[in-house]
Amino acid sequence: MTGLFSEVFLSALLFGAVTAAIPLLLAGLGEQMSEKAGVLNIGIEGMMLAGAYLGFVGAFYSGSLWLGFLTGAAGGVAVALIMALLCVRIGLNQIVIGIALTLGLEGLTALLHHFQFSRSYPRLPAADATVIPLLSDIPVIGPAFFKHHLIVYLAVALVFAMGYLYRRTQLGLNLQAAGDKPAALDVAGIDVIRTRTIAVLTTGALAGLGGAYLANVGAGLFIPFITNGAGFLGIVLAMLARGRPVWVLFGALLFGVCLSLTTAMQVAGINIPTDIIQMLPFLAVMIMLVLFGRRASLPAALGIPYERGAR
Amino acid sequence: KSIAILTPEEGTDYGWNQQGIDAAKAAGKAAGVEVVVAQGLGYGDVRPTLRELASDGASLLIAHASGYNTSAPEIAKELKVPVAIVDTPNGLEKGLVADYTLSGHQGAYLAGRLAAKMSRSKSVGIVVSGEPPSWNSQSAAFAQGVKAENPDVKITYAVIGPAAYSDAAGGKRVTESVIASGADIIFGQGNGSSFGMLQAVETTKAADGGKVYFIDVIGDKSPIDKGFLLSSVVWNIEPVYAAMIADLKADTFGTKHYTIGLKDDSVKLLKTAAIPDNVWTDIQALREDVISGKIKVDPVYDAAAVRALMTSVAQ
Amino acid sequence: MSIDTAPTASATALDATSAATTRRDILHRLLMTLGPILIALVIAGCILLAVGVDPLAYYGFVLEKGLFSPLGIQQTLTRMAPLLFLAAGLIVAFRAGMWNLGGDGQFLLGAVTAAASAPVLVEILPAWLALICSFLIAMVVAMIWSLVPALLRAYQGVNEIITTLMMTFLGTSLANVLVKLAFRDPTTTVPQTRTLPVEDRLPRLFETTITSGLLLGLAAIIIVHLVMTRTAFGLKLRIVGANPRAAVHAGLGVPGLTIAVFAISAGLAGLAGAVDIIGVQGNVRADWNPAYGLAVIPAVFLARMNGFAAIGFVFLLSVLSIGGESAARRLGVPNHFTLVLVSIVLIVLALAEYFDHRYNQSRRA
Amino acid sequence: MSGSSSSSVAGRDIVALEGVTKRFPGIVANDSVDLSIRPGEVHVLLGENGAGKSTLIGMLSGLQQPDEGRILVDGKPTPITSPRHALALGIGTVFQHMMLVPTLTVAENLLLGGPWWQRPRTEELAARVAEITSTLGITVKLHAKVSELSLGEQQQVEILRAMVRNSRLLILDESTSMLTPKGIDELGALMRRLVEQGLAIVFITHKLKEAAAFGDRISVLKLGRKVGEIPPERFRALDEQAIISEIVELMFGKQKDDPEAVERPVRTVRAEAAPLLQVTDLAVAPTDNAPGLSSISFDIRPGEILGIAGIDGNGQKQLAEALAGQRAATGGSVRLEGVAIEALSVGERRRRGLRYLTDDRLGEGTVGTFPVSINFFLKQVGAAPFWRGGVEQRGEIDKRAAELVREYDVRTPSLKTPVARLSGGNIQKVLLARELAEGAKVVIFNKPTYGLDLANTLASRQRIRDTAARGLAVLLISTDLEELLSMCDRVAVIANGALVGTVENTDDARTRIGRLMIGLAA
Ligand SMILES: Nc1ncnc2c1ncn2[C@@H]1O[C@H](COP(=O)(O)OP(=O)(O)OP(=O)(O)O)[C@@H](O)[C@H]1O
Ligand SMILES: Nc1ncnc2c1ncn2[C@@H]1O[C@H](COP(=O)(O)OP(=O)(O)OP(=O)(O)O)[C@@H](O)[C@H]1O
Ligand SMILES: [Mg+2]
Ligand SMILES: [Mg+2]
Repeated sequence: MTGLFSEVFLSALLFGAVTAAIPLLLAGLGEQMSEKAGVLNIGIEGMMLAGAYLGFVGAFYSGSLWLGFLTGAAGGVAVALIMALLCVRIGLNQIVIGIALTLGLEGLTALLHHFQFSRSYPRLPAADATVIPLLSDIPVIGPAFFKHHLIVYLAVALVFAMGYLYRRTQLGLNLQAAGDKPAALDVAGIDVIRTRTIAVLTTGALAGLGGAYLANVGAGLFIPFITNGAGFLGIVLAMLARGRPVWVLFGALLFGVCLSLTTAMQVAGINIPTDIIQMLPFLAVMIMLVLFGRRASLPAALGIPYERGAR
Repeated sequence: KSIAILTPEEGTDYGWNQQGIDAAKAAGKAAGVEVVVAQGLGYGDVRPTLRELASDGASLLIAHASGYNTSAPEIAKELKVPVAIVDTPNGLEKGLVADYTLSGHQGAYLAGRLAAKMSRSKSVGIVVSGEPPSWNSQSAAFAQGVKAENPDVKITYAVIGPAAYSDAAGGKRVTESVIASGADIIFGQGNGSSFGMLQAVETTKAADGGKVYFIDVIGDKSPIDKGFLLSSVVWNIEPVYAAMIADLKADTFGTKHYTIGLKDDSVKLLKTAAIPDNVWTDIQALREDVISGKIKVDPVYDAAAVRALMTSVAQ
Repeated sequence: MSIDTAPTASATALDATSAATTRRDILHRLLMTLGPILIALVIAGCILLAVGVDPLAYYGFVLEKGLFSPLGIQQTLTRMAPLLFLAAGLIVAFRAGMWNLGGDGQFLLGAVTAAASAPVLVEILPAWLALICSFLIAMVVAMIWSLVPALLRAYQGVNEIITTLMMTFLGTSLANVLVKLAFRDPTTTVPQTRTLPVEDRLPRLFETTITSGLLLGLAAIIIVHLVMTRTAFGLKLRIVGANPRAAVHAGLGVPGLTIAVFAISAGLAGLAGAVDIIGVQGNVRADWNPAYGLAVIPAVFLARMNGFAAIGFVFLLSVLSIGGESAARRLGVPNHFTLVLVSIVLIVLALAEYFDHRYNQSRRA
Repeated sequence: MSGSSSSSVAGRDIVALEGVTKRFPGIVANDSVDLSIRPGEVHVLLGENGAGKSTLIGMLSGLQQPDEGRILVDGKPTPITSPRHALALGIGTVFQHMMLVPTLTVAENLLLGGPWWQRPRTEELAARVAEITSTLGITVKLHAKVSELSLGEQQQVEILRAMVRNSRLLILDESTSMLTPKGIDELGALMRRLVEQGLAIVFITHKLKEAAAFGDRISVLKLGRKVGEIPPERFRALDEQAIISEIVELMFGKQKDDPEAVERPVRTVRAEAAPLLQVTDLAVAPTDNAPGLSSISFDIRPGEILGIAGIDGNGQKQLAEALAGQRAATGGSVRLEGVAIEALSVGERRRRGLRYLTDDRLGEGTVGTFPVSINFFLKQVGAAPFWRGGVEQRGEIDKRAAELVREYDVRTPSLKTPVARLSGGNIQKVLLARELAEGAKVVIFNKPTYGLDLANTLASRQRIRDTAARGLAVLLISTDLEELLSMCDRVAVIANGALVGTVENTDDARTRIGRLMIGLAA
C-alpha cells in the first residue's frame, strides 16, 4: 500500500488541492468584502459563472491567459454592477436578487455555450507555471506549492493585502462601518452607497477572477454549470472567517485538501463506498462550524439596505 | 407517425446523449418516420414531457436515460403509448415497454487489452464522474482486459468529487493525480467532466515525459481531438432503434431485449492513428475471440464489485 | 442577523391580513404582477430575438403548454404540490427571521425516507395508513436533520445561513448514500429505491392527472398562513423574527421557538419531498435533485411571505417551468433559457414592487 | 478654533435659516422656520417631542433637504447637500441617536471619514486629541472599543469628534439626556469655553433649567413652527425663574413657575408592612461590555418608591434585567411576596406580578413594525381573553387597545399604526400601559422619562406616583437626580455594580447622594 504514494503522486494531490482551493479562496475573499460592507452577496455563484465564461472566451480567442483573467474579472464586475444597482442603490432584497442573478447566469452561460462551443468544446493549453527557485526543490511540498501559475501566488498575496486593507487603511475602516453602522459612516462624510458599491464591485471582480481561474486553469475549458456550487461554498467560507482573510485561505485549503484526500483514499483502495468518502469535505466544514461557529459575529447591518435619514 | 427521444442533456456531448439522438434520427430516417427530439431535460420529472409528446402523437417514446425508467412505463400504461427504457431488463411489457440495456463491456474489455499493450509505464488509470451501472460494467471489463493482457499492469481507479457530472475542473484535477500516480493511459467516463479529463491528458506529461493517451467511451470525440485520443468504445444505437421500430410494426414490441455488442459492430473500438497497425491486428483477433465466445466477458454492474476488482488488480 | 425584505414588508404584510382587501386593491395587485411579467417577457424576448427565435411563438407555446391546454394546466398544477409545501416551510422560517436556505437537503431526505418506507408499509398496512406513516416519517427525518442548525442557532448563535447551506450539501450526499447503500431496490441494476406502485400513490383528482398532493400543498400553505397571522403561536414566531430582543424581553422562550421554527420549516420541506414521491415520482434515484428550493425562495420573498400571494407566485413558476420546457423544445432553444426567463421575471417583479412602494409613499405625502 | 471663525465678527450669522419647510408623509415637520445661529452664542432649541427639532438639525447636517426656504452659510445661500458637505462647511453634529461604530475603537471612529487610500493617521490624531482634551478638560480612552464605553463616554467621544473636525458650528441634540448632574454641569462649562473661543453652538434639550443655565438665546418650536425666541439681550436681563416662566408660556401658553418642581407628596409607607420585593446578595457575572453585579441587597415595601441613582453604565441595566429574569444571576435570591423567584423565567415572573419597563423602547420594548394594538399585549401573547385556544381575538384586542389608548392618552393616528412611527413619548405611554396592566405588584422603571418632553415627563412621573399610591412596590432607576429626589422614598446609589449606600429622601439627600456617587461616604 505504501508504494502507492510516490512522491510525485503526493505532490500531485497537494497540487490539485491548491488548484481546487484557489477559486474558493477568491470567491470567499470577494464575499467577505461584501459582507464586511453589509451586503449579503448570494449572487456570487452567478458572478463566478460569468467570470468563468467570459474568462474562457477571453483566453481562448486571445490566446493569453492573463487577458482571460481580465475578461473574467470584468464579467464578474458586470454582474456585480447589476447587484450594486438593484440592491445597494435602490435597496431591493439581496437574497431575491442574488438568487435571481445566479439562476440567470446559469441559464445565460449555458445558452451561450450551446450556441458557441457545444460542437467544438475548445480546450486551452496548459497554464505555464512560475517556478519559485529553491522552494520548488523541496521534496513533495515544492512541486505542490511552488510550481503554479503566477496568479496563484497573487491570489495568496491578495489574502495579506486584504488583511492589510481591512486593518490598516481608511477604506478598511469605511467598509467595517458600512457593515456595522452605516448611518455613522454617512454622518462622518463618507457615502455609504458608494462604499458598498465599491465593495460589491470588488466582490464581482474577485468572484469573476475565481471563475476564470476555475475555467482556464482548473479545467482548461468552459462547460455549463462548471462552478458547481463553488460560490455558495465561498459564502460559507466568508462567514466562517469572521472578517479575517487568512481564515478564508485556511478554509479554502482545508476544502481542497479534503477533495484530494477523497482521491487519495480511492487510489489507496480503501474500501469505503465513494459516496461516503465524498461527504468528507462537507463534513469537515460542518465540524468546523460546530467547533468554532459559536457567536460567529456578522456585521450588524448585513442584508439591510441603507437609506439616508430613514427610520 | 413519429417517434420521440428524450435525453437528460443536450445532444452535443460526443457521448451518451448525442449517440442516442443521432441514432434515433438515423433509424427514423431509414424507416421514414419523423423524429422528435426533447433534449436537456435534466434528471428530474419528465412525466410532463412524456405526456405532451404522447399527446402530440408520438407512437414511440424513447426515454434515453436510466433516470426515466420509472416514469416512462407509467406513462406508457396511462396513455397506452409504447415506450423504450434503458437498464431495466425485467421491465418488459408487450406492446408497451421495451428495454434496451446497453453495455459496452465487450468493447471496454478490448480497450483494456489495448491499454495494457500500449502502456509504457505499465500503469493505467480509470477516471469516472459517477458510478452508474453501464459505466461500472465498462470499468470492470476494462480492468479485466488489462489484467488478461498483462497481470503486472497497475490500475488506478478514481471517482471525481461530489456532484461531479459537470465538474470539469474536478475531472482535470483527479486525472492529473492519476497520471501522477504513474498512469500513462486514462480510460475516462463522464459527461461534462470528461472534457476536463481530456484537457488533463493533453496538458500533462507522463512520468517518462511522453504523451498520456485517453480512451473515451460511447461517443467519438475524434472531431475535437488534438492527438491524444487513443481510442473509444463507440456505441452505435441505431440498430437497436431500428429493431424497435420494426418490432412496433410487427406488433412484437416489448417482447425482446435489445443489446449492443461487438458482433454487429454496434460496439466497436475506435481506430485512431495512435494505434500501431500490429497492435490493432492483435485487437481485431481478440475481438473475434470475444464474439466467438472463446473469451468470456461478464458485465459487472455493481459499484462495490467494481471497486473490489480494482483493489485486487492493484495488488 | 436580520434581513429586511422591503422597507416595510412585515408591516404591510400584517396590514394586508387585517385590512379587508377591497376589489380595487386586488385589481391593483393583479396589475402590479402582470405588468412586470409583461415587461420581463419583452426583455427576455430580446434575448430570444438575438439567438434567432421568434419570441411570440415562444411565449405562445409557454402559455399554451403551461396554462391553456388541458394537459398543460394539469401538469402545472401537479408541479405545484411540492413547491407549495416548500413555500409554506419557508414562510414559517422567514417570518420568524430564520434564513433556512437548507430546503433542498431537507426535501431530499424527506423524499428518500418516504420512498424507502412507503412501498414497504403499503404491503403491511392499509394504503391510506401506510401513506400517512410515510409522510410522518419523512417529516420527522427532515426535522431531525434541521436539528444541527437549529441547536447551533438557538444556543450558540451560529448564523443559520452558513449551517443550512452546508447541511444542504451534506444532505444531498447523504440522500445519495442512502439510496445506493441502504434503501436500494435489489431488483434493479440502476441504483434507486423500491417503487411505490402507481395505484398506491396519492389519488389523482377526478379524471385528470393532477395529483391530490396539490390539495395537501394548498392546505399546508393556507394553514401556515393562518397560523402565522391569526394565532398566538404565529405571533410569537413573528415577534422573534421582527425583534429577537423584544422576544426575550417579552418572556418568550426564544431558543425553544427557534428550534420549533426549524422543525416546522424542515418538516414542511420533508413533506414536500414526500408529496413529490408519494404523489408523483414513486421512487428516488441516485443523484436525483430537482433543486426546487432555490427557485421557491425568491417567490416567497416576492409574496412578502403572504401565503396566498405565494400560491400565485408558485403557480407562475410552475407555468414557466412546464411551458418553458415545451416551448424551448419546439423552437430549438436549449432548455436553459427557462432559467434566464425566470431570473428576468424575478428581477422585474422585485423592481416593480419597489416602485409601487415608492409611489404609494409619495402619494401619501 | 479655526482661524476663520475667530476673525468673523460676533453678531454676524454663521448659519441662518430662512423660511425653511420640511414635509414628511402626512406631517409638516418644519413650517417656515427662521433661525439665526451666531458665533459666540449657545442657541438653545426647545420644543415638545415631535416638534421638529431633530428634523431641523437633519437639514443643517445634510441628512435631509428642505422642501422650501433656504439655508445661508456665512450670508450666502448654500444648499447643504450631504453630511460630507456639512462637515466641509464646519458644521459638526452630535446626533440624538448614537452615531459611532460600536465595533471600532474610539480612535478609529474619530478617524472615520479620511481619504480612503490613506493609512489612518493615528499619531496625528492622538496629538490633536490631546490638545483638545486638555483645553476642554475631558479624558477619552482612544484605544477602547466604543461598545465598551458607557453612553456618557460615547457622548463625549461624539463631541470630541465634532471638535477634531474644526467645526465652527457645534450642534448637540439632547446630549444631556445620558449624563449625570455633574456631567451636565461639565458639559455646560465646556460649551461656555467653546463659545468663548468663537464657536457657535446649537443645544437641544427638554430640560428648562439647562436651557436657562447654559443658553444665550432660546428658540421654541411647536408643531414645526417657531413660536418664539428670547434674544441674548433679553436673556441676560432675566433671572432663571423668569426665563423658565417665559419659556413655559411660549411652549404651553399657560403660566406656571417651575413645572418640574413638583412637591413630593408625603406618602405614608407603612414601615411594618412585609416587603413586596426582597433582594439578597444578588450577583451577576460581568460580560465583555458590561460590568457585573455583586452582593446587591434591598427591600421594597408596598407603596414605596426606591430609587437607584448612579452614573449610567454602572450596572443599572444589569440589575433590572437580572430582576426581570432576562439575565442569569450567579448568586443571591430574589423574593416576591416572600416567594423565591430567582429560578423562574421571564414570563413566570411577570405572571406573578413583577413588571419591567425597559429603557430601550424601540430596541426591546416594542416591535416597531407591529401595530400599536399588538404592542400593548406583547407580553401576554396567548392569554385570554385576547387569544382563545391560541387564536387571536381581534375584536377583544382592538377593544382593550382602544381603552388603553384613551386611558393613557396615546397619540396615535390609529391602532394599526406601526408603533415605531409614534413619538418617543407616545411609545413610552404604550409601555406604561402594558406594564401597569392588571396584576402588577412590583414595577421596575428603567429611565422612564429619558428623552421625553416636559409634558410627557410629567405625565409619566405622575403615573409612577399613582402606581406606588395603589400599594405597589416601585424600583425607579434613573440618572436624573432631580427626578429621583422628587419621587423616591429612599435612594440607593449604584457604582461599579454594587450598591454603595442607601439614603432616606430627606432634605440633605441631594448632597449625600452626590457624595456617594463620587465615591465618598454619605
Ligand atoms: N424620517 C422621517 N420620516 C417621516 N417623518 C419624519 C421623519 N423624521 C421626522 N419625521 C416627522 O417630523 C416630525 C418632527 O420630528 P423630529 O424628530 O424633528 O422631532 P423632535 O422635535 O426632534 O422630537 P424629539 O424631541 O422627540 O426628539 C415628527 O412628528 C415626524 O412626524
Ligand atoms: N417612519 C416614520 N414615519 C412617520 N413618522 C415618523 C417616523 N418616524 C418617526 N416619526 C415621527 O417622529 C416624531 C418624533 O420622532 P423622534 O423619534 O425624533 O422623536 P421622539 O421619539 O418623540 O423623541 P425621543 O427620540 O427624544 O424619544 C413622531 O411624532 C413620529 O410621528
Ligand atoms: Mg426624538
Ligand atoms: Mg429629536
